[in-house]
Amino acid sequence: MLKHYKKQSHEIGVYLWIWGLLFVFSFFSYMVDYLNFEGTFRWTLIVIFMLSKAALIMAIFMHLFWERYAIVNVLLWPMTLMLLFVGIMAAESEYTLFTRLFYFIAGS
Amino acid sequence: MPEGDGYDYKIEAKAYTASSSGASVSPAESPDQELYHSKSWWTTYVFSQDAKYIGIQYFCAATAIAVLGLVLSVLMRVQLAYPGLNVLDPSTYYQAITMHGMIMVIFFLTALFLGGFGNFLIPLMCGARDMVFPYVNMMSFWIFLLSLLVLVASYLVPGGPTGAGWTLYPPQVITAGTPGNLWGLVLMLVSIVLFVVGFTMGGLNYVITVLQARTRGMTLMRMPLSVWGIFVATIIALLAFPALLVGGLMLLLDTVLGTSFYMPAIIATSNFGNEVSTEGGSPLLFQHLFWFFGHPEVYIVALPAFGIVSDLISVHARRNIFGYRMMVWAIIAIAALSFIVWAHHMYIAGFTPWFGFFFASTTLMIAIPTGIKMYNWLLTLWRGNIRFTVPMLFALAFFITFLNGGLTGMFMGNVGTDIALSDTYFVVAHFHFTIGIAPVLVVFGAVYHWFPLATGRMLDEGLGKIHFWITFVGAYMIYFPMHYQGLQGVPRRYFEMYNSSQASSSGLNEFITIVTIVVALSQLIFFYNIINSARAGKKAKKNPWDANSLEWQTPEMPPKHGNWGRTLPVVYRWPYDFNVPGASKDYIPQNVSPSQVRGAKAERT
Amino acid sequence: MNRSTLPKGWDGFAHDWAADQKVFKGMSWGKAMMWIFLLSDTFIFSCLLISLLTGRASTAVSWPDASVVFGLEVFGVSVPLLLIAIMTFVLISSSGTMAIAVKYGYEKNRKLCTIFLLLTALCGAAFVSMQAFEWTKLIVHEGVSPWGNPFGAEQFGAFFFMITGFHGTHVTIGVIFLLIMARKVWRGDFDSGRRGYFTTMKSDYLAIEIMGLYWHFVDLVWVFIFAFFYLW
Amino acid sequence: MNIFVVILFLAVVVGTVLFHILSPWWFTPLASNWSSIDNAILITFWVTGFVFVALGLFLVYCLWKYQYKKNRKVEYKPENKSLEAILVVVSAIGVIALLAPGLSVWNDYIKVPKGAAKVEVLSYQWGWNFRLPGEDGALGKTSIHNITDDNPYGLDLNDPNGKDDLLVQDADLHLQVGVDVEFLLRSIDVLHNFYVPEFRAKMDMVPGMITFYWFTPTKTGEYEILCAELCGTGHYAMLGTVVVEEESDYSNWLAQQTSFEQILAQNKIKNKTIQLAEK
Repeated sequence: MLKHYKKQSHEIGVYLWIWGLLFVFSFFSYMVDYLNFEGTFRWTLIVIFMLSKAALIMAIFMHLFWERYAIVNVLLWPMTLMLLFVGIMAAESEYTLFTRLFYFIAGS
Repeated sequence: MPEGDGYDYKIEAKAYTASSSGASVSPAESPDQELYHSKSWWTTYVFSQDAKYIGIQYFCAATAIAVLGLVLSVLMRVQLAYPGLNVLDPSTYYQAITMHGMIMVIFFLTALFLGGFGNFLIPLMCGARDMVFPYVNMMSFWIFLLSLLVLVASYLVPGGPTGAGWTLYPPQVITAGTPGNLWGLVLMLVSIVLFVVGFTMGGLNYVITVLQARTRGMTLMRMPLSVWGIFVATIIALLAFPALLVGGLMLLLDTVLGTSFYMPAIIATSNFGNEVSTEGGSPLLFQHLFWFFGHPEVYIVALPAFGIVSDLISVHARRNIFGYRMMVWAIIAIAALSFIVWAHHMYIAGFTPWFGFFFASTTLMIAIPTGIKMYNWLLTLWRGNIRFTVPMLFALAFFITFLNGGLTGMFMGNVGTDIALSDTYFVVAHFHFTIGIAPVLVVFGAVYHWFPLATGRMLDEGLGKIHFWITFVGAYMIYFPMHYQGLQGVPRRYFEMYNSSQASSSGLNEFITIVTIVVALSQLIFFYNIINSARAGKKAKKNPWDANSLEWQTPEMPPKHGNWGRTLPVVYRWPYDFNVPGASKDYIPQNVSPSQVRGAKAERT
Repeated sequence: MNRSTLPKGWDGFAHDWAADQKVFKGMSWGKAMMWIFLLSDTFIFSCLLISLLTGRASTAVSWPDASVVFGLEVFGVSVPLLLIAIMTFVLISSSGTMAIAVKYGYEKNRKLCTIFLLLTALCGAAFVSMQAFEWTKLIVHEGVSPWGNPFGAEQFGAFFFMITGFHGTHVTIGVIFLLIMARKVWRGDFDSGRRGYFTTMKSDYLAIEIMGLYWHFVDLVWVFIFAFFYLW
Repeated sequence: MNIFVVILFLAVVVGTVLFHILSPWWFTPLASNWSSIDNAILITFWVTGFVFVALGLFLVYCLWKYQYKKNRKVEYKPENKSLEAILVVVSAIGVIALLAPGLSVWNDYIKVPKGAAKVEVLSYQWGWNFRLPGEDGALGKTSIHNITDDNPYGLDLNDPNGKDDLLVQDADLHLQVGVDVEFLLRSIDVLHNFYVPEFRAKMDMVPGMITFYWFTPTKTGEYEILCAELCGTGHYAMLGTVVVEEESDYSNWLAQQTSFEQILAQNKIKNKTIQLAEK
């Protein structure tokens, strides 16, 4: 058990570094809004910063980087189901909106 | 019938020493589990932290609520066949279908298989002393019980329970044309939320016990298929219930706060008696969330049944389960596929047209792993030595029922054929065969099989056979003809059985009702058998069915708190070593080391 | 079990799943349970965000501009999303202090562990207070309610209150448990193995790590809410 | 005793097949172009029926042949990879055989033929109304917020397409035999489903959006419209009729229908009379 503790314990510097990086990424994503980027460019930036932050938190703060593949795979694969759900619902809402705009007076 | 207890639990101690000298069994990775030993009657029998007791508590509570579900179904059938008796009016009829569906699918079968059998079997079959967090496990049951009380309470509030069908589709569920659209609905949703919370507490226990608390030598590929079924079903549940929780939460807000998550602008009266003033919501969102939960839910009920029936067939046919690896992979494949097929419940719900191709293809793919399971059960029977015990009879009945129900699934899952058949009695027949009758038959088989382990006494075999004949034949006669009503186009959820010059099923309709009453009454035999045998049944000897899996190898029967006495068992083989060439008995329990059965040429251990 | 002798990478993956006793080698029951719970909870938040996506993309009514609605006036200058930005930084800081608290938990450093747990709880409480302020401002001053708002689609308010409310509940529960943990650490429960009140099981420093997972998860969810609700 | 069990399972398998063959309960006579749906169902019956009989009879054979005997030699064979592979492949072929007709039906189902006549079905708790496009062949846009006593369908007063729309405020629709019809399904309150068993086709109507399907009525006669999606306590009574008739009868019926413009004019007169009376 003691060995386990030692292995999971890292220099405090690692956490401070990541802390700093998270601040930077948050600042960037805030700037995306502040500078009023629009369209695909805005979306690419938002998603990139979001995923980088998520990856840093999971990998370093939650120690997934040091965990064995057995748990890492269990945690990440189910997310593909959610991605599929997102895709389906994106198509579905687009279709719903289409019928609304096509058949109804817009705005109702 | 089996004779003599061939294997002594004391062997375990020897095996322990044998293994510590040899290198075949790895050393224990975690210290022995510390348990809370009860000090009073209350903590022993009521607020018990022993998974076996919790399992039995789950079983009793779920069965009790199922009796309500059964009574409701009889009332509905009587109303359909004999409308002149006026046992129900449209409101109470729709409330009955709603409560019947919700109770049977979630509060009965899900709770029974995962909470009941999961708690009872997982620690015993994995060689654990208990679930990993017994206190949380206990809380799980009490929250479940609370959710049942809330559900039943909806019969006492103004307006009665909700009558929107168990699918609870908005906007209907909220508007004034539906009974119980305020209090009944709120209580239903609260009850569901409580159920999900309680289930999550239990479900985490089942999963972690299987993953992290198996005994030495118990690899995943040496687990009985019952554990596999329950384990995978629990994982599905942990990932599917969130969708129901979120869907239910938003419905709750739509109901009490008047939000527009699912509510477009409509012309209707709301549950508070004023005009509905909502705007822009999408009813389809609820349907997607509901079925993202709802389809996996089908397998939450079916997979434990698959697992348990595999064990019943193998033990009572005295033959190893055929294609164990394939059986495991089939369970996993079904579980994974179950998450990408949900919209096949919505073929005619007005979704994006191309979804039909995608969801029909994924849906029919499920037929392949399911087919594998059917073949392998047959191939297990083939060249076996079949004992026609009561558990075996129920397992066989499950096979034929599920075969039929699974094949009618090919009509429902395929988009082109579903157009004509959905929302007719064909659907009613199909899902009652697959997640109604078939799992319940497995429950009966499992009760007859494991009753000795829980009570130390055998259930009466004669009564069991009478119960089997009436239940199986009756249930088959109830639901099989319904398919043909569906072909005629008779819609489901009609307060009056639809009849026209083109489609008339009078006669058949009354017949189904009469059989329903007989089958419902015959369950009294089962309850009588349980109560009577628990008190005064024949004493069971240890391992009465000559089974291999660990639950029968405990030092005492019924097993005490902590299950295994001083030392945990060590596992050397899979649980299906029946009739191994060269062995002296026709079965070799999992905790018998190779050195104790030197002659046995086991292929797969 | 000595983890260093186990095979690593994909070999380790195959080895662990084929092994007996434990799939997650060297992982305590509690930690494994927290991970699986978080997986389930991820599905809850994903479903919430997917509902937001559907609700927003399928309504024909225009969606309010988040950066205006959540803007603050500072010295007469209106700054978009100012409060949200501060909240984000506070929550990230709490994640940083939590990570350090977990580190001192590993090292069984009673004093520093307590201090950082308390710092984390403080940040969490600050976050919830700011959220309460934001809610009040929206409800009282801007007239945003779950069933309507002056800016556009009704679903805006509904999703806002539901998603941030659900997340805020998580944070609040986290703060309560952080305080309980801090007290336990300070009292030395984890060093003496004192038994818990409800479960009567021995306390262990592993609890700090489990608490940490939960807290980082709450932060993780905020990252997604920030991107999808406020920046979209 | 065991033999009774074997007979029971044999009886179940044989009885199932006999019931299927002898059943007097069957499809209603088809009255639309969707024979492909019936055919897909029949193909599925053949394939699944074959599987059911094959597996069922094999089960009965096993039960009869391998009843418990004390010294029976039991095969010990954990798996047989080639046999399992063959079974997987055979099942996959069966699945494809079933999937193909189903998908092809759906492909037709969602592709409305060009020039199909449009009919809007307007459903409410618990009844049916219809709207036909009039001479211009186009339906006017609507909004639920426009619905009033004077404008029961909520038509857009500024949309020229809506002026000549024929409003059938009655659960009685007539269709011309042999003409493709596209149904645009609309609900003003809760989910409903426009279903006529003889046409086979059905689709939910979802408030807040428009769903659709199409068919060609092929047989004259009077058919019953059913609601096939639970919509409240009156669900079972939400019936209507659709009459399929020859061109001449159809045009007679069409001539009796009133257009939106006429209704507006009538309402104007009516409202004026009311106002005068009130004065």
